[in-house]
Amino acid sequence: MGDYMMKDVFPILSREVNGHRLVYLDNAATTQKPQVVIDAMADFYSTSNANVHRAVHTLAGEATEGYEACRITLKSMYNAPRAIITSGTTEAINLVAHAWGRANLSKGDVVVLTEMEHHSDIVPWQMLCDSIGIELRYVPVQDGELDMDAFAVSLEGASLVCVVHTSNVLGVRNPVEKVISMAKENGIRVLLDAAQAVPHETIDFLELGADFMAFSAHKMCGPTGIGALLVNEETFAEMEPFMGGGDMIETVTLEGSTYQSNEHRFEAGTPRIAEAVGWNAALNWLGEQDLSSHHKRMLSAARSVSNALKERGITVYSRLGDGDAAVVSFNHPTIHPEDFARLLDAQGIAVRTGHHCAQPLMARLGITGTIRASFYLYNDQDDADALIAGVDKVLEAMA
Amino acid sequence: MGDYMMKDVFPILSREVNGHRLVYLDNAATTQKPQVVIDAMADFYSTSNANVHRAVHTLAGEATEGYEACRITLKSMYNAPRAIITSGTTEAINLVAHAWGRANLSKGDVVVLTEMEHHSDIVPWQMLCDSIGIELRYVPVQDGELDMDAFAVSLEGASLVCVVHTSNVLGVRNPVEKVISMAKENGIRVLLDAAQAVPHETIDFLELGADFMAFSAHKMCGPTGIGALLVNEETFAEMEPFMGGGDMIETVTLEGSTYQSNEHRFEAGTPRIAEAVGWNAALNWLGEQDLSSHHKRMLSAARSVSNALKERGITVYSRLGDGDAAVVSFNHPTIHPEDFARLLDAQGIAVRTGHHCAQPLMARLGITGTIRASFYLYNDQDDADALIAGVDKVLEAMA
Amino acid sequence: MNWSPAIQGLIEEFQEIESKFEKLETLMDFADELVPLPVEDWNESNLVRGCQSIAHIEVELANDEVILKSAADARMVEGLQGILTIAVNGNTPDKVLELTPDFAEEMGLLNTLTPSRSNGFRTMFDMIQNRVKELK
Amino acid sequence: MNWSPAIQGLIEEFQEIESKFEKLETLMDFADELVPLPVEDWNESNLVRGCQSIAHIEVELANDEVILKSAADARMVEGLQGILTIAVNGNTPDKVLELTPDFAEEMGLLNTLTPSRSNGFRTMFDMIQNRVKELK
Ligand SMILES: Cc1ncc(COP(=O)(O)O)c(C=O)c1O
Ligand SMILES: Cc1ncc(COP(=O)(O)O)c(C=O)c1O
Repeated sequence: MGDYMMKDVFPILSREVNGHRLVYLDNAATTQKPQVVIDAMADFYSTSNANVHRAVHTLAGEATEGYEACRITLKSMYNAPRAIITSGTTEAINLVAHAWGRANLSKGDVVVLTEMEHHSDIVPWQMLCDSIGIELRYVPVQDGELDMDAFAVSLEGASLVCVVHTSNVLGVRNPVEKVISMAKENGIRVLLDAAQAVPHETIDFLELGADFMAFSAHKMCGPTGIGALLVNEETFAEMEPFMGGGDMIETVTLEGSTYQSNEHRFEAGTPRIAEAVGWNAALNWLGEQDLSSHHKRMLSAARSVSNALKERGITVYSRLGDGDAAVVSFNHPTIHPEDFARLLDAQGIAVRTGHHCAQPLMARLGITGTIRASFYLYNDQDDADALIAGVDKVLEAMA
Repeated sequence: MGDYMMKDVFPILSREVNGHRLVYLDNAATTQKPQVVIDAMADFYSTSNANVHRAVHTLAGEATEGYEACRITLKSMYNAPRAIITSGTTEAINLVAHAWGRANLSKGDVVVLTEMEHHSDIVPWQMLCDSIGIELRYVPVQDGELDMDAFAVSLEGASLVCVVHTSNVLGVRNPVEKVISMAKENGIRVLLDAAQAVPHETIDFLELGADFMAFSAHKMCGPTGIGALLVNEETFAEMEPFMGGGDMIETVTLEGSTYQSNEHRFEAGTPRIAEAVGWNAALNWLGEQDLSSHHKRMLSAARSVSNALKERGITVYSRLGDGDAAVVSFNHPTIHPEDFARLLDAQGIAVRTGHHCAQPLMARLGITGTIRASFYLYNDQDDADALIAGVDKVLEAMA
Repeated sequence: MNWSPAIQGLIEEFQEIESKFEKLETLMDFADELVPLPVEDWNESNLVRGCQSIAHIEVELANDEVILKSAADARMVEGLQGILTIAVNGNTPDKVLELTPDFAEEMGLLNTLTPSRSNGFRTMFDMIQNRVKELK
Repeated sequence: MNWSPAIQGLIEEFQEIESKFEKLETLMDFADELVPLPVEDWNESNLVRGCQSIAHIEVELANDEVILKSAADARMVEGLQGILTIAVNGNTPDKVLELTPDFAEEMGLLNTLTPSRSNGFRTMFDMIQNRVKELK
């Protein structure tokens, strides 16, 4: 599929921003949606909308099938025994902290995190620490990479390792295969934050061997408000219900309740029905793309940006290795990131600034924030060139 | 607005089901969406989609405004100091149990519930009971109404009263004004489950005087996957963060985190952005409707159904008083509810069967389920007549 | 697959019906075909799980012939049981084990039922084959 | 509202600019107009809260004239401070209290900034008026 065709598939990319064609390079925050996804949701609301489960009428049957089809796709696409539908990565990780953590960890038990984690994979563990007194160990980051020696040491007596597959700040793909095998050798459970991974590669969950894997639909062409937690059977059996109500029960009496035994056990209340329909469309659409050839193109575009920035005396924090995501995090020595980004926006170029919900990593890098340009499969060299030209215009204006 | 025009506004109502015009009477489970709501979401994804907050570029600014506009509408429409956006009623009540309950209740503290509660307002409290040993007291239901004498007795030493404003099974509107004033006289906090109330009446939250009010968008013409918890300032100040990650923090260090002080404190992770845009459109659309005249029409249609059913020897559990919702719960002495509902579905008529997530109420009524026909503002006497004719056809077939 | 004449007859009978209402009426007519399982024989092990209504099925072998006995509180579930009875009763265990539940698909029966009900059909079908395997 | 000639000048200057890029450039030019607040005077009480960049403002009164001193790490915030300086400095406390932040709206300035930045402008504006009230 040529790049021009790709731009036709995403209606927002035809939009003008401040009189310029939109150059959307904020994909690590959220991606745009292809027309098929937008249509799938609109069609659902226009033809099949109903509440799911325990349903006898036709619409309810269609809605239930639409909702469960998303789970079926998730399971088969990622080879996962269990797929719990959540509102996103953040809720998925909080679910692990509550449903697995509270049931299986107690005072003094060790959870290993890394300095590269997104806040969503730090704060739930800090909260659990405050509440039941687990111990948190952070694997340091050296030169933008996990310190694997320190990681090995941190495993001593640990119960759970939580690691980000691909960094949302640097694009670095961590050596997750190694991380998981080292943890597994020590009988330690592993949670993978795959929010930035699944948009770029299709992961075989069982083969990779993690116990939990969390990600969000909105970062992979799907709608907001939905995500998933993949779990293997053994670990699934160790989880206790988290939120209560709605379809997660089997029976409720005044004396107490019993719960469903499948994924519904963790999906309290009316689920994200239209969102599941939209996400399923996105997953199917992504499944038809050649992600690895897109990845090569994105990476080459990102590298051209990185090189151009460096030539202009700008600090680039991303290494952009072959397996890394096409994310370019940078800072100018004197221009404030917000000024920089706002002047890019005035040229129709959308990038993000700030700590990217990774303040510990910022602290390690000795900065408070970066400007981040992140590419996705509709971005091409034209976008990279537009960014470079935009940067030049900013540098000129600020000279 | 004439009823015919109303049917034009909701695209799904033009659909055929099993060769018949769709007669959708499963509104207590979820309502249909007007075209403006479907369009608002599709437009958002086609023109303004981006992640919110801490954003510098134009799309992110538009997305942030779209998301926050929903909160502004909620606050002004319901006169609420605080509106936390959740994934629905169920998550809102779980949020109260965790964010307020764990911080303010301890072993032996009493939470008063009623036998009329939806599972979503029972199970979270049973879980809290298991976890920290609070005591639960259930106010009994007599002849389909709350036993107010028992309620008065139950208040003794209680910390929190949780009550459903309008029953999803019976349509009964509880005397919430009285419930709240009695609780308040005793210095007790009140949580109102308004999931079935806000679709039918606009509630002045501050004037009513509850501390918490929970409801879902999907039951009031809005999208799935979003809902709200309204809170007054005093009680809001007593809440501790529940889920961690994303925008709910102010600072994160390896040693610990500080949290935002406004509603974002309770909205971890990328929020339900498109859903908020859709819900805002639904709230604005609902704001233009004359809810009380719709309510009168629905109630009159529901009463005609109720009378017809009774004439045919069918038991009706709903009383359909002037303030009640237009919900007709019934059972035939010999025909199984599922057979009944499936034969109605074969005629294009959508009703729900089962315990309606209210097993304790079923137990009190001495049954395991009902057939429930629930009306909403696009339903009219034609729909009621279609249901009565459908019932007659079922009775004939099963004779 | 080559269906037995009994099953082939079922498929043809259902395929002819266009209206869903009549399909369901016909389904309920088959309730008369089941061999009743008396209430006193209902137990946990013959309870059909995952079904929203109460249903029980029991399988016996007599003279190398399978006998399905069943009961349910909903007429349409009894109808499904009646159809299973026709498909199964009087056949040898081997014949029953060769059967696939696809015939219900061909009848156009499962898509007239909601997922939970059609799952119920599959659950009953699987229970029968498992029971037959045990008894063989 | 009838704006002072200084503010009226600002409004006209900005209204003329069509391109957003140039608007922002002009905004940054106004950074030169601020009266600097030396780093040693930065403290918690003059910190502008809710702003994503670091910003401080301090108000003094001399001869019944308001003097705004300010500092920020981002050039556009300095530009906002420069504009506030033009709007405020040299005026009497009463004149400053009469002012509304609508002039920034009329300049078409706030909608070129993101919500957080335009909130920053309002926060600074409110801080100035509150400080003036205290000093009066
Ligand atoms: C009275 C009542 N409370 C709570 C709920 C739960 O709402 P949701 O499933 O949207 O979380 C419902 C809807 O099923 C309800 O009717
Ligand atoms: C690596 C990583 N983890 C977690 C998250 C949180 O995802 P969400 O906000 O969708 O819950 C993000 C996205 O911001 C991310 O990039």
